[in-house]
Amino acid sequence: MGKIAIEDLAKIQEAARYKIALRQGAGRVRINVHMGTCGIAAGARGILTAVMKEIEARNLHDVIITNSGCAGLCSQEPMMTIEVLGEPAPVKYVLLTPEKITKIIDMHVLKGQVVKECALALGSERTR
Amino acid sequence: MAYRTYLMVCAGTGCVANQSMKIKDKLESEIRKRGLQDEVSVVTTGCNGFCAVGPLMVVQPDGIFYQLLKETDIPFLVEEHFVKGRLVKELLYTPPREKAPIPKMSDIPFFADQTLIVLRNRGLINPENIDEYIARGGYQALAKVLTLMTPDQVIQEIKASGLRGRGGGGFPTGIKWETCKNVPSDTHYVICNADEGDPGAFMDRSTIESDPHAVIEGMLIGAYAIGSREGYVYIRNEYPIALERLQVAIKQAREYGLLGQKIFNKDFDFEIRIVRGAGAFVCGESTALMASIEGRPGEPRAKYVHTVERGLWDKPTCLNNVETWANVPQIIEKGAGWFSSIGTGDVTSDAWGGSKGTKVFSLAGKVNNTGLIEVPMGITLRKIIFDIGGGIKDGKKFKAVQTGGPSGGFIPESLLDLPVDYEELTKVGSMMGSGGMVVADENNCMVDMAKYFLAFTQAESCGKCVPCREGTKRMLDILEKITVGKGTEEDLVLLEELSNMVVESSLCALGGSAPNPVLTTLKYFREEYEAHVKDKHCPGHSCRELIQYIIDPELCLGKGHGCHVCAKNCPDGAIVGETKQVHTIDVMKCGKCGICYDVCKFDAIHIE
Amino acid sequence: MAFEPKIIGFLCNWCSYTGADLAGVSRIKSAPNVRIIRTMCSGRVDPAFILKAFQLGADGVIVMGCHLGDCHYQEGNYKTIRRLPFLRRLVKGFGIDPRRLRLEWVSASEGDKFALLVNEMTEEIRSLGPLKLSVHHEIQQPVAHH
Amino acid sequence: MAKPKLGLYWAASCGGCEIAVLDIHEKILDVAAAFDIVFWPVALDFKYSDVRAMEDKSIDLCLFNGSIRNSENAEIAHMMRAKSKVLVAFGSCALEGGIPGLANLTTKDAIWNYVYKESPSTVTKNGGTYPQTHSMMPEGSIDIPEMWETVKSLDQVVDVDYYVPGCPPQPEQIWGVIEYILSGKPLPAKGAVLGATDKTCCDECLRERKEKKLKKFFRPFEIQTDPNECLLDQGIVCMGPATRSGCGALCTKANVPCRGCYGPPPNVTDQGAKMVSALSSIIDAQDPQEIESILDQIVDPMGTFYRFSLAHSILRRVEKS
Amino acid sequence: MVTINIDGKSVEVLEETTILKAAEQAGVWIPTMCHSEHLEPYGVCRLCSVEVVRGKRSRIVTACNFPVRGGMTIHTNSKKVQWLRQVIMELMLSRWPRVRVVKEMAERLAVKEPRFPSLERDEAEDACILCGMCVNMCNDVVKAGVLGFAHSGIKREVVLPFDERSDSCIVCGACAHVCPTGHIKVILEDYRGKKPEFTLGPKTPIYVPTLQAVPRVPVIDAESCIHFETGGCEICAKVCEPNAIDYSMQDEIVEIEVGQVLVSTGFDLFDASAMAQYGYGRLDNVYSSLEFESILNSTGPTGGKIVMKSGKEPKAVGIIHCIGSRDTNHHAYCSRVCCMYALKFAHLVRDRTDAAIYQFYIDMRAFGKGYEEFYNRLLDEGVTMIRGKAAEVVEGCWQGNGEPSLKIRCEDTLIGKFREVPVDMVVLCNAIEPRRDSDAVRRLFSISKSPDGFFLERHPKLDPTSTATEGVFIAGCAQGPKDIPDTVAQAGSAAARILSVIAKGEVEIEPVRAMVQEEYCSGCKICNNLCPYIAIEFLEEKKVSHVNEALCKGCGTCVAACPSSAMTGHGFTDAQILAELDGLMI
Repeated sequence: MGKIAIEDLAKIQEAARYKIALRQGAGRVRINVHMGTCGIAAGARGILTAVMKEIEARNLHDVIITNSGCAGLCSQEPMMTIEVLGEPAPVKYVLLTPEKITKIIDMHVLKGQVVKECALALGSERTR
Repeated sequence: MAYRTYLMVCAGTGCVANQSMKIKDKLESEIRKRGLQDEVSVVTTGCNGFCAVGPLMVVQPDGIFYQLLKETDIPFLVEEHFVKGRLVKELLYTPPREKAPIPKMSDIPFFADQTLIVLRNRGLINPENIDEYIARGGYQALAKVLTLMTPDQVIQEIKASGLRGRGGGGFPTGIKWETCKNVPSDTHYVICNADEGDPGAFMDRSTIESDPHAVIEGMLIGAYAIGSREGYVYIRNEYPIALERLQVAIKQAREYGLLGQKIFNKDFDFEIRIVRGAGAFVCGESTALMASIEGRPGEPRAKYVHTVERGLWDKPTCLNNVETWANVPQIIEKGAGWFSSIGTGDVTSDAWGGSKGTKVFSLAGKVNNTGLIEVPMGITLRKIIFDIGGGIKDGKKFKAVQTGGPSGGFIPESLLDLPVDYEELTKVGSMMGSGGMVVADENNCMVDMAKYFLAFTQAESCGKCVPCREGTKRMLDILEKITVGKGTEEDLVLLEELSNMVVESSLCALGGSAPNPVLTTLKYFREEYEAHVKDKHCPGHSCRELIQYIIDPELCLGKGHGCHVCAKNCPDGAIVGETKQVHTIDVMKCGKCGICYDVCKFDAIHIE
Repeated sequence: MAFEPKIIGFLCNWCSYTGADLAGVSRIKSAPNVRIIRTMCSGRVDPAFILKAFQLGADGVIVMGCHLGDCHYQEGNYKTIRRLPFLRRLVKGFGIDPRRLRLEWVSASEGDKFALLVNEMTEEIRSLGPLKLSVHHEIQQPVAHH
Repeated sequence: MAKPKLGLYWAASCGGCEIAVLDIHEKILDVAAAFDIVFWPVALDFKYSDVRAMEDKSIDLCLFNGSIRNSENAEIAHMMRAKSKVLVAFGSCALEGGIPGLANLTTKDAIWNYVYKESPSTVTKNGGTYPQTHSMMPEGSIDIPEMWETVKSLDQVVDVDYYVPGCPPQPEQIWGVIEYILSGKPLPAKGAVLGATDKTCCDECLRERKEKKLKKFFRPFEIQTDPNECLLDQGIVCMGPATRSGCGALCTKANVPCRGCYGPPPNVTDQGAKMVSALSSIIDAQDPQEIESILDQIVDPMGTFYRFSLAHSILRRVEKS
Repeated sequence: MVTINIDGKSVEVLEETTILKAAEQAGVWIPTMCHSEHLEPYGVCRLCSVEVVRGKRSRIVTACNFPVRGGMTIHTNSKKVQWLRQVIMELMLSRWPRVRVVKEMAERLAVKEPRFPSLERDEAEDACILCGMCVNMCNDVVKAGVLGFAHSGIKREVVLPFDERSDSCIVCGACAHVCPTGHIKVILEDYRGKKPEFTLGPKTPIYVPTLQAVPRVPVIDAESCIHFETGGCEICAKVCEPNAIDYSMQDEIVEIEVGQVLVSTGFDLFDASAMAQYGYGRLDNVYSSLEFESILNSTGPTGGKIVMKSGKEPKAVGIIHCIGSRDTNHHAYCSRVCCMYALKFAHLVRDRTDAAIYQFYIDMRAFGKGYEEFYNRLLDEGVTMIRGKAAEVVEGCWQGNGEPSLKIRCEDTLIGKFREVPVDMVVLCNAIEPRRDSDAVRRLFSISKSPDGFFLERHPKLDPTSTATEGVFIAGCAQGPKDIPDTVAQAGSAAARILSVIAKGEVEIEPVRAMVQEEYCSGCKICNNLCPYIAIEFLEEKKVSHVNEALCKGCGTCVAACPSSAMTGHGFTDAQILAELDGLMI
């Protein structure tokens, strides 16, 4: 990139914003794919890549994708939890397939409606 | 491609020295092994400040803080955290005297209590990538200045902010810029003093390593305000990583047209040249620094004509410290009001009336969390040492803290609640100085500490003027006598007299401040001097001639059953006794090397 | 009667001619055979004059000038000292005995030397005998082309 | 009225002058047109008897080239003088003896002895024989001209009206003379030299003359000469300064020193003596030995300075005792 | 201008002047140890620290370089200032106890003994006290840039580059001059046997030659002036109010066209060191006649007092005649003037000192008017005349007062004995000899020289002032040794001869001259450099040579040399000479 003008500053900022935002831990939606050993075996890795592709396609900057350990429900693997800022409780989605992911991202992440048929439950385990 | 996780590996000099680069490579190879290279990106950042626990890494966006990493931990860490998403407890930070680790970086007290202005980008951006600096709002201040503000407005803003020199003098930056601008001349120079000669001070190094562009943008704004077209960064040759990052930053800035001709297509040209310091502490002083840039030997000259009027090559020159320049972009972007809201005092009427903004300190010595901290002015010493610093190491008792590097003074426990700002520190005989902060505990001998710092300034004296050249040497000789037990009462009087003479009549600040450690230790720890002189006894147990190693019979026999380990290791063969019997140290032969003290597992050996 | 050689003498005005005059003034006896032509300087003597003299029947020619360094015109005799040996080669080339041509330095004060030279030259030419050249019989003068 | 009669004759000559006449190329036709050539033995078959039969002064112009070397040359010289109104000594041999004149350096006996006896290429039966002026042959008696002891120039034998110097005279100069005569303008004073100027060869030479101070003489093949600098300045003996100009300094333009073939300039009687005088005054030496050693560098002074004008010099020939 | 208050006295000074200067003006003494008025203030000894009060702030500053500003009160002797000076003095005294400057200043500041020892104690009396004045002088004023500091802190020392003798040192001695302790010494040449002027001469490169110089203005000796060496210094220009010093002046060569020249180039004195036996240039107090003249001269180096090199008056003076004259090894001729000036010397020595005078002569040639009477007067005045050429001058101790005096050995031919005359001073009467460059001058004016080397006059008796070359005249010792009366007479006659020609208005030239017939000349240039009088020039446009009638003397050499006989000589043409030949041969 040669000599830049003042306007270019904003462009660069925009391009790198997503990367920096993440680094600061700022994000509206948090998608946590459960990848215990069994989760991975059940295809959690595929789910994670699918989720990332969807996010990238829609050029969303405020969605944090993380993974975590096994959620305990081996039968319902692969599972992921979506927490949205301001919503009362995180929603757990189960028996996921790459196709379901697109629908969940559209409905829940973008429009804020929980996709009932895929959801297992609201809230999360209580920890002492 | 959008990553989901960023591993911010600290690449400050401290961590790099602890092989953080090897850890980065290991991380990358492990991630590639598991095919996560498209999801997890490894980024090297500047120094995070918490050098005590380096090499360290912060996992974003989770904000998890891993510390004291070793190459061997990496495979397990990648497997656990990035594949399985579980934290690795052993690698988390556990504050001293506590059990539970604190995973989140923001919760760790060391970081929590700090207010980052100069170091806001540390650990968040890759210093060698200008786009990341711009992404964090970089060069917006410059754009604002070049489009909306006239040079005078910029100066008024800085004056209003109450920013004062972070090099140690604390001269109001706004006034300095204004005087320099008003001196009629065809050329004005702008210099960034990155010499940082103080031993134990590494604030400037970290600032440049973490966020070089902040310094560059600061200089650009300053140059625009003063009307200078040429800038110099005088950086120590002993900072290779900082030098290299600065060169990369300047190259990238020049590629983006932020340096050179017609910046932002405005009628403003500015060029920065790097001059490498040859390792003389005296070259930190402004006139000596300028002499060094001009190719002459680094010797200061009388500053009766200020360097803002006649500095480099006799042209008006504005010299500021790295930290001062790094503050400027934030002040312009967030406004003088925001900046003056932090810190103490009131600068509206008197520019010297307050200490505004934050100060970066390099916390070192006998404190648990040694590292680089940026705290708001007015914070108390106690909060720095005990909250941020994590208290005294090994639970020892606090004795004193030395601020301002070798030119600063020692502050005793009684003044721990002293708010840290220019006036307060000077009042008690010390000074803000560059920001070096060395904590001493009960085992430190004040006389020895004073001698250490005086020895440094004496060795670094350029030798030009009589008081500093001869005076410091005579003071050192006297301290030498005292630490070997030959000191007399008159020596103390003489020491004080010489110190005052050197402070009063030395040509430059080096001589003017070299006696501070001696004067403050004499003032606050007179009793230790008396002990050395009268009782020939060193309270801090560190003056070799005055200490004595003694074996405690109960412990030696009771616990150690005469294990004879100390005798075996004693180089002078001064320890008498067979196994299973009590051992004693022959005072005459004992060379006071302290090896027996170290090897004795049962703490049977004490120092009197 | 005995062969009376006809000798032509070229004398320079400042030294040798004055010397000859001195010889005369001091009444020094010398042979009458040398017929004198005065030139301002020995440098003025053109080799053609000398050849002409032989053609007209001279049995010997002597050129006298100032000693080197004494020349009234500073360097006149330096030219003569170079012309005469050159001419001597032509004279030898034409088959004429080189002893018939002499170059001597006579200063204004050397009247006796002049007389000595005249006698010496006359005897020497007398011993050589008359100079017979075929050109003598060619009566015609070569027509000067102009 | 009848065309003027023109006669050409070549005595002791190499024939170069005759060829030079032809060298005026097509203008020879004008000559043929203008003149009635009555006697040109080298080109057309004329007989002596034809000329003897003419009245005296009937030939208007006679170009006589070649020096007088034997009795026949003299006889024809006298004949042409009688028969022609204007007798021109044409070319260096007629004018001053030329190259044949160099025979005056030696004697007739020495020449014959070498030619008919000692020269390696001569096959002699009974010790070699000299040619006889009169010899009896079975067919009858043969008379050949008698060779003279001394070579003479034309004007040393007969009275000459005009002279045209040069070996050979340059074609332009020849045509200039003929054109002048044809133009009918009044002829210049008797004895005048035509086809040449009063200046010396230096006047026409394009080389630049600087300071003349010589410590050493060279022969042309010994050094690499500078094309723009006077050859004499470079130490090569060039007869240019003592030679009449008219040839356009042909030789120095071809990097060869002038040999003096156009004869001495107007006021000079003896070309050799003059050249010796000139050369010796530019020798840069004062010590007699040094002068001798410099003069030794000129190998053959007689041949160099009298190459063409020996027969016409003051002393004309070498006396062999 | 600014008014300030120093120790209660109020003083008005220019702004920006230093406190030190202002104090001087106010008559207040401030100690300095590293200050020199030639140099920029260096401010390293800090002894000149004074207390400056401005408004409510008082601070300690060094007086030597602190610029004065309005409303300042300065205390040069407050308790604090005195204490500071004493402690600094103790520091210096402990390190350099024996250095005179330090001891004196310590006394003045009432500092007896330092209360502490110094590990860097230097007992030497000429120790270097690191005041830096030599370094600044060498770099800033002289600009030779030789001296510098090495190492820092306590090990700081003044060094030469690579501790070797540096070529750029121009031995100007400025550093030695400014060094307060004499640590720097300039190694001088051995002056033994050298003339007094060398030792008594001007001390600085800029000096007034003599009081009688016309114009009486100082002149700069470019060889020894620092400015011409390094472009630095210029102190003389700084102090010269009318700033009349212009370093860019150069010698100019002016060409004047003249008709006639009077060559009166004078003589050289015979160098007596060639006659080693007289010890000139080897022994002290052996002077040549000219040197003794400069000693006698009231504006000379000794101001007319006859003193030996040591400055004392001689007790006995020996004057030796004919040094180099009447001597087959050197000059056979008699220099004519020595006898009389020797007598004059004797008379003046008798007049000014009470020294015994001995004259060693061969013949007393008092030939001039009143000369013999002067000689007799001298005899009456008690000058000892010894007839005999002095053989040798040797060193010898006579009066026993430690002064090494001289002995003249000679043979007194009148009494037929050898004598050794002890003297303190010897004056040699050197021969007058032709100037060393007389050959070059001679060739310039094309005049010849006589065997003794002086210029040859046209005729020794009839025409001694003109030369063989027209328009060139000679006068004075250039033509031969002679004294002032004779020289004046000869000069007058030469001038008269010149004026006569000028009066006539035209120059008579030789009737016999050469001339070029341009129609025959082809520009072969053979004649061009033949003419010793450079009368033949070459006309470039016509490409022919041309003779300048005024210069041609008519020798005819070029006529003979002209290969085309284009050059003819009036009066001696070829035709005339050939005709003479014809006539002779009938």
